[in-house]
Amino acid sequence: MTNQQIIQWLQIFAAKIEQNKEYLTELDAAIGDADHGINMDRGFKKVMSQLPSVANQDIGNILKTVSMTLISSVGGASGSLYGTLFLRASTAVAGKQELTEQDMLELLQAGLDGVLQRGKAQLGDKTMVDTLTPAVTAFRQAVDQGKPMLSAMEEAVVAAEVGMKDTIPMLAKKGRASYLGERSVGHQDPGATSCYLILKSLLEALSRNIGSGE
Amino acid sequence: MTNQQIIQWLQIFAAKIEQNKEYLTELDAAIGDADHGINMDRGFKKVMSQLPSVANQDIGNILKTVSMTLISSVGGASGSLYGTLFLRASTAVAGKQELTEQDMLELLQAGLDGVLQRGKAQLGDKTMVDTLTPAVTAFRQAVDQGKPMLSAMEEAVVAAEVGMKDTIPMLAKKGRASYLGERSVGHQDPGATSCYLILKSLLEALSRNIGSGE
Amino acid sequence: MKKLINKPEDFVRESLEGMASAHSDLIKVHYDPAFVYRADAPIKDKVAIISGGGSGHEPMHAGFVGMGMLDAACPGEIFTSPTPDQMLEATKCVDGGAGIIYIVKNYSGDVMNFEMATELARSEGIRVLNILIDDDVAVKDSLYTQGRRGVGTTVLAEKICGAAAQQGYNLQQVADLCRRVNLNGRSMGLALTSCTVPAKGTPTFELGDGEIEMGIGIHGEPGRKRQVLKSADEMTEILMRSLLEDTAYSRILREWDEDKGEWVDMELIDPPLLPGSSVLAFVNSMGGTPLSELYLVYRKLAEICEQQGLQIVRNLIGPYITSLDMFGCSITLLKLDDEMIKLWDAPVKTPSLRWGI
Amino acid sequence: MKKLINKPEDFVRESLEGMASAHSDLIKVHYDPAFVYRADAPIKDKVAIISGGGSGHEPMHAGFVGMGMLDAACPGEIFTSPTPDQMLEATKCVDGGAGIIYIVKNYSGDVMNFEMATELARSEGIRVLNILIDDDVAVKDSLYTQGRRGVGTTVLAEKICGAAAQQGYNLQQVADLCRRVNLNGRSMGLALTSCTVPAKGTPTFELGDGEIEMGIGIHGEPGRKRQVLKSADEMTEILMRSLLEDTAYSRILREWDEDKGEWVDMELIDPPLLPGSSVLAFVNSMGGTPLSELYLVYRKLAEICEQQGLQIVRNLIGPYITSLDMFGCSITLLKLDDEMIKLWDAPVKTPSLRWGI
Ligand SMILES: Nc1ncnc2c1ncn2[C@@H]1O[C@H](COP(=O)(O)OP(=O)(O)O)[C@@H](O)[C@H]1O
Ligand SMILES: Nc1ncnc2c1ncn2[C@@H]1O[C@H](COP(=O)(O)OP(=O)(O)O)[C@@H](O)[C@H]1O
Ligand SMILES: [Mg+2]
Ligand SMILES: [Mg+2]
Ligand SMILES: [Mg+2]
Ligand SMILES: [Mg+2]
Repeated sequence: MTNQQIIQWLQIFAAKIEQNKEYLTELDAAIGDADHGINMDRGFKKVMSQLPSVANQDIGNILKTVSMTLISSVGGASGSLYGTLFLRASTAVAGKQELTEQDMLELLQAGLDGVLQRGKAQLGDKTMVDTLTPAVTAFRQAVDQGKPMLSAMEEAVVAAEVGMKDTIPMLAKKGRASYLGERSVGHQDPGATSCYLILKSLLEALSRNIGSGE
Repeated sequence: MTNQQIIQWLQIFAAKIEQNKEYLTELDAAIGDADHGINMDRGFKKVMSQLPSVANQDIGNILKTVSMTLISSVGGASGSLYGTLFLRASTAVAGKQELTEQDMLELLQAGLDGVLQRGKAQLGDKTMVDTLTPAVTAFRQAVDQGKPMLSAMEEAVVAAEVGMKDTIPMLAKKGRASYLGERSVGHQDPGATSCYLILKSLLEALSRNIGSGE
Repeated sequence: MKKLINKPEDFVRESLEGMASAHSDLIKVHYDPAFVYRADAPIKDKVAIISGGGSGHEPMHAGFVGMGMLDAACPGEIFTSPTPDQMLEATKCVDGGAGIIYIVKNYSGDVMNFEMATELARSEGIRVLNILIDDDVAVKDSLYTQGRRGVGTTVLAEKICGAAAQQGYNLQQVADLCRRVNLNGRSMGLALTSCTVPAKGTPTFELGDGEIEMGIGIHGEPGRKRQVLKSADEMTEILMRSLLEDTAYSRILREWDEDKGEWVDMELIDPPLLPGSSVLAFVNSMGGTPLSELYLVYRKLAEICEQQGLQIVRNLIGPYITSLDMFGCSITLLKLDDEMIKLWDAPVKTPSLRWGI
Repeated sequence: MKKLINKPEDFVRESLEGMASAHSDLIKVHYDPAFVYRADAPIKDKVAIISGGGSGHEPMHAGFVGMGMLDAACPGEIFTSPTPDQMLEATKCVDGGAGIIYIVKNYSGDVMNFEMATELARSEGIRVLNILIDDDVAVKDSLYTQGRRGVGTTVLAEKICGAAAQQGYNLQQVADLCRRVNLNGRSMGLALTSCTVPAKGTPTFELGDGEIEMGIGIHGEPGRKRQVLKSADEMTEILMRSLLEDTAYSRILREWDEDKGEWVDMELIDPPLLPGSSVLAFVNSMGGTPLSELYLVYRKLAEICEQQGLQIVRNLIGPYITSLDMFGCSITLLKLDDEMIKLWDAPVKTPSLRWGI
């Protein structure tokens, strides 16, 4: 995956967030404070305005810029979590202009580890972790089986979608939804949803460039 | 008119006010502060509770008690105006056990004078004065023509009703409705309405006892 | 109606009971008739200041009873002026022998009931003067009508006159000052929603989603006209324009003449608000509008004052003279002189206004 | 949505501009990143107190910046915790060399962002401790969950710790005190209506005419359960029962360990609220509920405290920690010791809390 594809990934995600701003906010209204879509959209609009200045830098630097922008413009739980995710991811691929399957695995794993460390959520707590964890696991298995980036990512996204939907029956233990107790059951977690969208965008960025690739 | 009829008058009026509490309040909501029915009902409920203790006293004393009760329990514009009306009325018939047509005329005139002095409203200002003034004029004319109490009061009530309805197209110059300017036009004045009801009750008290009278 | 109340008819009394229990160091409450008074009243040889009016404007007036402001407040039923017996009892309770000022908002109910109280107190030999507040520029005509209403300037007059009385001004001096505050104060308000009177249970009026009432009083009554809700900046501009375009307003107010021993009509004219003046800017919430929005209004107001050459030297921002739960705001501009500034800054210690002590 | 705003995305900044212009004697505002700080900061050798959180809770926190309370406040977007760069800049701005306390409400967003700020400030050699407030008894379970939210006690902790810092307490002393205030404070709130976030434009949830949300936080999120709106007395009883029945609550909170130079988990347990205790009773409006209704709640609360042998020695009544325009209220009971009382009474001079000076 090239740094231009990384840029495309971020652009696709920013567009998806804009489209789904209200949807994410409604999800958050049900079990949170009705701002997740607004937060993410504010952050990724900012990211879009920052991207041109780093578009030609290495992938580590691009992701670091994303991280810093999110940290200083999103706020809330998602700001620190996505900020940390990109920060760790950027460190994992520091200096690279292109990513192999193994690099991508390290990027994803480092991002997930960052989220876990910052947020202390466990699988089943009804958070973005429930999307991210199965996705990283699926990606790792596919890569271990020698599958190429695109199909590994396809499997990751399938797992992510299952993980996202699995949050519906969960009782929240972390984040604002946890204050609702039993009433959090029956609603899909907004962060798990945006997290699915970010992986889906990654997949789209990869497949869109399949022709122009090597 | 006997002091027992006076008591009945007040009872009939108190009942009418209770029935029309919401109606008067709605009228006040349109051009005032939505409390005229509530105010009058509070006052006349209090009057009802005071009446037994003065039921056998002379009419002057009964009306004085009504006045004091209204003054200390109604508040607002109507509290001081109706309070003053009954105070002046009570002075006009001080010591009497029964009222002649002439006495009734003096009672009504004194009440009206009190309202005019306290409130400084003129005919056409869209207030209770617009009901009371034509009613007193009609009553005076009838009495001057030698008509008996009941028919004089019938004419007064007819004039009162006309006066009340005449407030609808008026532009208010006194009371809260005056703050509305042009927007006060097209609504019937609440105080003019309660004033019509008090005269109507007086008529009912007189006619109800027509058989038992002399 | 969604309110934290018990029975509507007990609302005013129970709210006073809560106040009494919360602020026993500052105030006491008398219940029948109802009035709130300074815990340390009467204060010998001090002019006493009494105000009152319908309830539903909290913290005004009861929340302003205490050192450096009111000696007593007479709360009526919701939006219904109190009765003369309340004022008379309050008057006797706080009379320190130096006379009493009634600060009265110019509504027919308040005016008439306070006039009756003045007559009653006078007949008992207590020197009472009643000064009317009529600062609401929304009401235009004054001849032969009720004239303007008393709104935001009332709060400022209570603070400033309260400080003067505390500092030993005599009865005529406090009366003169109060009249001066009234003549120099101008207010204008708007409503985004109606309010709901507990005893009625439904909103006094209905407003569409994008509508406001412009030029309202403080009793949930409709305003001068209905218009479209625009941005905070535009709404502020409209309010400010009404205040700034208000030229010398002349009206006849009735006051007690001590020498003649009777009511006399006085013609009073507002001095104009000229560039270069120092003002107190008071941005008031009608109850439901939160502080954050008031600061938006203040921001624009300050910009306009700057353009107009008005210098804001003091301000007050918050819910001080409200209409129950109404959303909306009012702006009051009070032209200040040095004496008023000094009195504004003087210590005050009441349940809802406190500084300097 | 009926609000006095311009563009939703400008709301927080414009509100800060209004504050800056209204209270330039007390506070200054830095815009990018956004924080509000004492006009006289930094104060040499004084521990500085910083708080922050999403906007929409006004006057908290920015309204509490000033002498005897906060040195700085970091406002986020509406209901969105601020970002670490805001806190870092505020920290550098008010650092007087004696260390900094972050008072943080226990929401995942606030906690994580303040933790990041702590790490950043520490890496620049500034001694920062962050103390969490988690006083909301509506949230029951604590193991493996986010635990309780920080609500009303936050205001009280800011006042009391602000006074302590002003009086020269050192960093560890202020931290210990803040922890003690948190452990002794308990809150419970209810909503009669939702609130409307400007950027969203519609109410966060819909409530039927006779319904309330019980056990809410301060972000317009639904509460623990929906129930029937009853009388003010009954609603107060339910809130008070939740507070009084709350037994020793144990949780694990993460704090920075200065000696170890890393985050450590501390187990903290609330001391019980026993009869005979002295308390501060804080009745708070969620924004739209007017003062008169708060006094009804206080009235019943005082009655219950009396029955339970709790002595109310201080109180605070008004809109201090709000959810925009939400109707509703919360009750906080803080068990006081003599030191806390002394610090509560100490002079404070901020835009929205002021006494003694
Ligand atoms: N401790 C945590 N660990 C992992 N994810 C979390 C945690 N807390 C919250 N989240 C995620 O953040 C999402 C909410 O983000 P957002 O609404 O932007 O922030 P806030 O809750 O501060 O308003 C939740 O849906 C959840 O997925
Ligand atoms: N100055 C006045 N002279 C005569 N009647 C008046 C005057 N002011 C008000 N009223 C009458 O009082 C009525 C309103 O009474 P009410 O609603 O009980 O008092 P308030 O206006 O104080 O709420 C008006 O409809 C009008 O008829
Ligand atoms: Mg959220
Ligand atoms: Mg009325
Ligand atoms: Mg009224
Ligand atoms: Mg949020």
